[in-house]
Amino acid sequence: MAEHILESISLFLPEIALTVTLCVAIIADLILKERNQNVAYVVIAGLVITTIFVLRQTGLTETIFSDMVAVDPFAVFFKIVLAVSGFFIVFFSMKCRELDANKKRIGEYYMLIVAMMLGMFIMVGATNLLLMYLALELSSIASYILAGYTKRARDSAEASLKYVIYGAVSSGMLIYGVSILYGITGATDIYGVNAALQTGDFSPLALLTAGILIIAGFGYKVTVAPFHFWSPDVYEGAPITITAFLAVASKAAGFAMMIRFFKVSFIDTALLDTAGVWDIVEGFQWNIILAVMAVLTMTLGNLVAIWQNNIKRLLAYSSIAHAGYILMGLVVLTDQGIASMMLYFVMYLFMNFGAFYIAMLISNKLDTEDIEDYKGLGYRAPLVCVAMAVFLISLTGIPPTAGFIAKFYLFAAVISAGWYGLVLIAAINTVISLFYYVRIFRNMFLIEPEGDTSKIEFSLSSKILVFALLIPTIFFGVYFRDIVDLAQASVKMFGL
Amino acid sequence: MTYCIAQIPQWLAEPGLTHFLVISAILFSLGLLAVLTRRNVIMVLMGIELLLNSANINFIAFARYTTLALDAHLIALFVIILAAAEAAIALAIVLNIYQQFSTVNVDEVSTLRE
Amino acid sequence: MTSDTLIQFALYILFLPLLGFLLLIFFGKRLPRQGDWIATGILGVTLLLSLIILFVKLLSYPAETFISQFTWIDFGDVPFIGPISVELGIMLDNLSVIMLVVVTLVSFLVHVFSIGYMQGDVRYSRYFAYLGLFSFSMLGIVITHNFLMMYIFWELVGLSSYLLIGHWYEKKTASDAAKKAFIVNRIGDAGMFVGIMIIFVTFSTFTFEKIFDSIAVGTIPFGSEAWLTAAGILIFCGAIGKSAQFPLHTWLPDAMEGPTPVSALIHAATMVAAGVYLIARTFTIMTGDALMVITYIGLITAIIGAVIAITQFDIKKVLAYSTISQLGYMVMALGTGAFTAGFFHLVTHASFKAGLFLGSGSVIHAMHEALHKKHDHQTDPQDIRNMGGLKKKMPVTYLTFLIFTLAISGVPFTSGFLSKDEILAGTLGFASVTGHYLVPVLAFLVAGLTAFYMFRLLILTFHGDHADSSRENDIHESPGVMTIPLIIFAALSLWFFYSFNPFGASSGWFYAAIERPMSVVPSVVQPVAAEVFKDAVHHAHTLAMVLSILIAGLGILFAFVVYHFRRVDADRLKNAAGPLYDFSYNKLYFDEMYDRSVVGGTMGLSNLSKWFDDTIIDGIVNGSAAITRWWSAFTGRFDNVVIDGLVNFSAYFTGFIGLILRKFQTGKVQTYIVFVIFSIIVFFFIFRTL
Amino acid sequence: MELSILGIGILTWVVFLPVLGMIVVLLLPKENGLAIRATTAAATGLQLLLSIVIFMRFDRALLGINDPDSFQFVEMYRWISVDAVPWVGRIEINYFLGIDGLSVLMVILTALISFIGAISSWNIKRLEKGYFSLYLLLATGMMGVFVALDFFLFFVFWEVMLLPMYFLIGIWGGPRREYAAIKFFIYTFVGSVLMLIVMLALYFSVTYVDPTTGEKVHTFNILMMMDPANFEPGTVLYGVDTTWRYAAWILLFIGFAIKIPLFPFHTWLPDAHVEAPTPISVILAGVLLKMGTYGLLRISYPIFPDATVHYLYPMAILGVISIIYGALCAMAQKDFKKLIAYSSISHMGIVVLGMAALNTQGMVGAVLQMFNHGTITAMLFLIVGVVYDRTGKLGLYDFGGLANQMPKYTGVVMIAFFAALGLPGLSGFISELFSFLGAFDTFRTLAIISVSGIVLTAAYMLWTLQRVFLGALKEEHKTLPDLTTRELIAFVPLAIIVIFLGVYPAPAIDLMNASLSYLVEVVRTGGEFVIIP
Repeated sequence: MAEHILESISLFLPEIALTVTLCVAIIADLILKERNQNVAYVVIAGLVITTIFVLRQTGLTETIFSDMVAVDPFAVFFKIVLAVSGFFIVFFSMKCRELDANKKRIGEYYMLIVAMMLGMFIMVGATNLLLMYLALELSSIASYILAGYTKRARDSAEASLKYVIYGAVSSGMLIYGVSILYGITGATDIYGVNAALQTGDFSPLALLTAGILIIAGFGYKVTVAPFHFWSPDVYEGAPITITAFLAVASKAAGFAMMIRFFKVSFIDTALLDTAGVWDIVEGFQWNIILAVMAVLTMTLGNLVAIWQNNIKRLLAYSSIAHAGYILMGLVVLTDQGIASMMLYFVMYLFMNFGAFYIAMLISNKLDTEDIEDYKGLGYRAPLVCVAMAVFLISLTGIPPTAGFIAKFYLFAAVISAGWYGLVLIAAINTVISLFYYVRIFRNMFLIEPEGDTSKIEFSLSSKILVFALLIPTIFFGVYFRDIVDLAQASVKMFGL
Repeated sequence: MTYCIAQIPQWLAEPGLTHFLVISAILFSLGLLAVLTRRNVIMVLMGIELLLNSANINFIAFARYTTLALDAHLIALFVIILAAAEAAIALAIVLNIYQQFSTVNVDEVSTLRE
Repeated sequence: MTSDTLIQFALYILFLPLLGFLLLIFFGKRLPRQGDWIATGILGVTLLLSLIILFVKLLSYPAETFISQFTWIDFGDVPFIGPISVELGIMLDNLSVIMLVVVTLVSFLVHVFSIGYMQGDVRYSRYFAYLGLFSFSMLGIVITHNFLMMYIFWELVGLSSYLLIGHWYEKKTASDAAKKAFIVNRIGDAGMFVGIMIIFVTFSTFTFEKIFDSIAVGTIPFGSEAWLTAAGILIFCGAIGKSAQFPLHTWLPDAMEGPTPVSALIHAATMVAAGVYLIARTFTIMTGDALMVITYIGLITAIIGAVIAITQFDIKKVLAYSTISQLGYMVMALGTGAFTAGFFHLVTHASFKAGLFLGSGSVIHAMHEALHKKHDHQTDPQDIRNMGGLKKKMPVTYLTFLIFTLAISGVPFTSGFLSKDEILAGTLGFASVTGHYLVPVLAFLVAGLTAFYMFRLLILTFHGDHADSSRENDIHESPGVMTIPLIIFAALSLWFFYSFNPFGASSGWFYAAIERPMSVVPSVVQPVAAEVFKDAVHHAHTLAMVLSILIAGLGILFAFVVYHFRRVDADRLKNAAGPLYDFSYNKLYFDEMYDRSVVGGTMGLSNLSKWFDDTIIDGIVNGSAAITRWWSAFTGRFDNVVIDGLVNFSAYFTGFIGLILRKFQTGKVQTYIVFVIFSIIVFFFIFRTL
Repeated sequence: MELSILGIGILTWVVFLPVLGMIVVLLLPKENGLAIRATTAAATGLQLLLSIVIFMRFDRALLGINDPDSFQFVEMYRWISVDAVPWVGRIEINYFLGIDGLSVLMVILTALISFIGAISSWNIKRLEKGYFSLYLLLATGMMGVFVALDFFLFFVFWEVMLLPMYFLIGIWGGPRREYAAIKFFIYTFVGSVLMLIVMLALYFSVTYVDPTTGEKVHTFNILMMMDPANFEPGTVLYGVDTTWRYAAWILLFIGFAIKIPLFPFHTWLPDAHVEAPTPISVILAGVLLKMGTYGLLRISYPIFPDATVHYLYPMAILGVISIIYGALCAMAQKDFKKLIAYSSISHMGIVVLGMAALNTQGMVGAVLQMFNHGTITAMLFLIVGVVYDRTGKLGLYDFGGLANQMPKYTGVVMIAFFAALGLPGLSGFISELFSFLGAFDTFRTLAIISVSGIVLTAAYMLWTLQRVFLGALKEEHKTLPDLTTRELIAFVPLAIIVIFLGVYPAPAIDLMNASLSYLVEVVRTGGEFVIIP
């Protein structure tokens, strides 16, 4: 037993490193006091170490702590995505003027980010319902506070209140659903759940209730309609860095957990072969529910985004729409779908962070988040605006950008599974999304600046960060072989 | 010793799993009701506690009436702890709201919308 | 002289005018005398070459046809169809060599005349360049050996006609007339194009010879004689347009807006005769039914032209309607089967009608000069009511004009008599064989009318007293470059060039050279056989001659009675005719009718299309302004967003849904949770049944 | 046929020369407008030179279409190859370029029009650096479409030109440029999304066995998609005349029809043209519209011969409607540029009609018409640009009598206008002739109806000529200068081509005759072809 635990700990090093980082950050915050900006460097160092530990886990397919957590390529892939987004968020935060108002408490801010990362790291690996719930709560609780962390206190406070109420209710539903699932299967680890479900010896009604409640709980985390309502308000109210983090990392972790949960527990492993489509367990057509949700999500996200004037809110709705696209990958019940979802997250990370980062830079300089104020910016800040245009083009899914490749593989997966109607809806939605993305770069380039026409200069580090996001966005649009390979190889989960 | 005040009905004499599940369902519904109808944030938070505890009842009931091990008890404990943590955070946020809005009425905290 | 030399000469004839065109268009203004001598010289050379060809061909190779061709486009062996290639080439037979002389002769003389007439014009060199282009195109029509080249040059003469009619394009009437000429011709050409399509699809070639041979062995379009007839009629459509036949004749009178020598060359002698030439060329494949259509179209045209010409006062308009009428005559002649007569009339008509136009040009020139001297810009120099008494002032013009008028009226000892007489005999013969007696009756009537209105014109212009004695002294005879062509044309309008017998052309060289070609169409749809027809004509010949002299005499007499001796008051005649006069004076209201129906209809359709495009098609996508405005009142912000580029209806629609969906985002967290629970319940009930 | 420079194939050079130019332009200082212009002209000029080399070296006898061995100047590199994944087999995307008789003329056209556009862009005054770099990117995208033989690559190039076009219209356009730009963008984007779906469906239906490794490979290779044997049984597009194949054809067709643009998908074109700056109108009409018809011939026809044959008649009907409707709309316009735009719709209708005929004459006519329309309409838009540059006006009634004032200009106008109305001796005639001849072979009634289009075209062209160039000169136009040398440089090559191909079209026809005949054979044997009287 002890040996097993020791062995488990050795495979739990990334999470431990994060925990240590968390502790060091708290201490550093206390020690540094006035210069607590430097906590950020502590966090970066911690993230570096974490990443190294994550990279050392590549190729492993293990389970640790008595089937509580899986260490498999799937988890590693998502951990890398999370770690990279963690880096970016910390860098963003160091640039973000919005956070300056609470300079004295900035140490806490970084600390909470690490806590959130920890929760998400566990989410992507958890194979036990309880651990899933705990991890979800850990990341949620940290994000409740982070959402309220900004100088514009009123909006921020409101955001965090809504978030906490909504989040708590959702987690209540989740745990209630889990309790029922536990009741009918008698297991808390998802493999046990799966084994019990395959016997078919339970009330379908109970399974349906549990399933829908669990979907509601997960749906909240990954912001898919109709469980997304919190997100626009929170995204708008939260500091832009946190919005970006929620829109990318939190969503990725949520999806990872969701994929693992559904793929492990709700499919009929007896009929699972390498040839393609999985069979789902009898009594609960969860993929149809997800399909309906995917359609609702992308349509709603895009249609409402058209009406937004606040860039943060617009990007929030846009990220809801993207969640809808991504969800399609799970609906089709193939490994290819999962792979394309994973690929999507990589691309999405760069392009969405890019858009958020530039929105932040502009907000830093002009103190505005209104799209109408972007008029003529292309002439005042050409480099940044061209980069923004590329990110938006990528978000629309036009080649040769990463966004196109992401969408391409996703659509390919959906088509190869024969969901033509779904892909047609997604295609139409892509066209709709063009309206609001175009509106941004139309304002930037097609309208000449009025009033102040002076050039806006950005610091070198800001530019470097822009390029760090821009280059992958274009590069993955032209050369994507390795990343596709990686995603396809990382579909492998423990136990399957 | 025949203090037989009244005959306890059969369904009450030996409470079974169903009773607990029904209780928990009622509790869950009440929790939701509180969350949806109360205007005071504190009351809403109490509703949330009800939600979480209804789940706890389920867990314990399942543990009691089936042959399952102690897993459910542990889950219940964790949920209680989490509920406490969540409540702490939530109350801090409510305090913040009160400072900003001078009210704890959720309806009035709705400047972010559409 | 070998056939190769002849072909070579023919090629020189064809391309020299093109060379002239290119020289003048690029360097015209920089050349001495703006290059008129180049153009005229080139045409002189071509005339010479044509004459050589004519003599050599008729004397040495009277029965042969020379063809020279090359492959222009080769599609190779086309799948499912077989080999297709397009050859271009030229063909010299008696028909084309005679036509060559006609074209180059008239063109040369018109060039000479123009040197005088166009002197001092703003676009003098351009004018000569276009004349060169025209000559090139017209010669192309004449010597082509295939339908494609025929069509190509057919359109090119249309172009040069367009350019020359619109020579004085500053005047709106001129540019209108040019446009009208081109478009009306295009309508006919479209028909011809369809005819050529039928031919090409059937035979995979454009070459006359191959097509005729194929039909002769029984290959007909889509295996149906009706299609062959249709092809014939459709090709004839080209002639309808170009030769100003009813119902497409309306462009020709308007085309008189061009310089008068141009009218003489293009709109009297050559281009308009191309239609007749086309019928002659394709006569072999015309079925009986097609020829019947041609006959009647020609007849109607002849009558319309004659009737309108009676009442016109513009000297050129009278001549224009006369041209229409005479062209109808030729077409009718070909339709009845009087092939040689029809073509003969083309040739004779070319000289006397060109002469008439040049004569009128001489008159207009004189009038113009006189008016110019008096700074009178109100009086119309072309209105014959402003003329009169020019006989004394312009003797050469008058005499030649008289000869032309006699010729066109069909008075013996003129070329016109020879050809017209043959045509009338042909119609009589045709009627006796087929029973269509309306044709000769009306043909004779037209002959009478022609004599009448031509002498009316002559008398009003040259006889009597001048309308305004104050300018009489300013009117002078035109210079030599203008009168010499007139004299040459007048000489050519006499009988002896065509036949030494002034009362019958059939013994002359022309009849020997041009013989009606054999019909190759299947026997069931063949027209009246040549021998039967010839017999009938022979019987009717004397009758025709007598009648024609009689009728022409009557017409002339009546004209003299009314206009010269004024025994009958013209105004009383006019009143007696009442509405008939108005009808004729207003050109039978063709223009008005077409303006209302065809032009108006097309413009209406065009505006409807535009409306449809802007409102419906774009509207489906764009949302009409009304709805937009209504919405902007409703939502206030909408207009903003509309202007922001969301005008698309689809966008508007999606935007509208988005607007509704947006309302769900109330900002109240409890409402959100209600939605969540509601959705859960909906999911539950939907999926419970699944 | 192989040809390479510095070890890189000539087609790659042709495609990516403008991108090289773009990089240079981006590195040049913003103030140095002349160098930027010169770089652009040099890049497109070199492109034109290389395309002339291609024209010289092109083997007229090779067939191409679906035979990989007879494509010329082929370059094929593995671009993306994802190794065997159990559930899909190997995945392959190639960098596969090559030309055959169908595309060679388009390559030449694209190079020519790009060059002419670059010359006529000389007087762009604002933000030259941005303009010329976008312009060069656009040039690469266009050229890429015509040489790509891999569907994925084709799609990427297809999309690459979208954004530059959007910005070029949107930033340098007329007063309603935003509206026009977004309309163009959205229409085209709808089309390309539909194309994407079909592309993916094709991809999953088509496999071939790699001769070297023996494994099944999913590929985007267009040539592989043309072989019915490569369709996996049971996949969505497997079989002949299935509903899914028809559906796929229709989606593709809509995508291409938007680009052509065919009635009723055409309304973006007039707006885009009216607002676009002159060189961009030239590019738009000269090259972009051809991408639609080219796509149909390159992709829809040989990959879906059954569906193509099935839908020939509706396609021809749309073509005829476009011809007549476009002409009627043109006639009602009061704006010079809009008129030309509608005339483009009408002329592209002829291309569609010729293509629908599915015989060699019709196809040759159609492809030649694509080329000719490219040159003629480019001239027409340049013509509009000349007066717009000088007066800033576009109304047809704002002018009059320019013929006397600007003789050289009027000469060019005459050539262009008469070529547009199909006057024999100019190139437009030949292509219209063969398009109609081909169409008549297959659809008699439709062909006869469509001939009325030539009358309408003559009517509106001459009416325009009259309104703008004939009549009395307006007082304010008495000082208008005639064409400058730079403008002549743009006009003269086009005019020469228009006249040369009108007089002697054989060089152009020889280029494509073999390939198109073969295409006809491929399609006709793939579907059940009937002649409709």
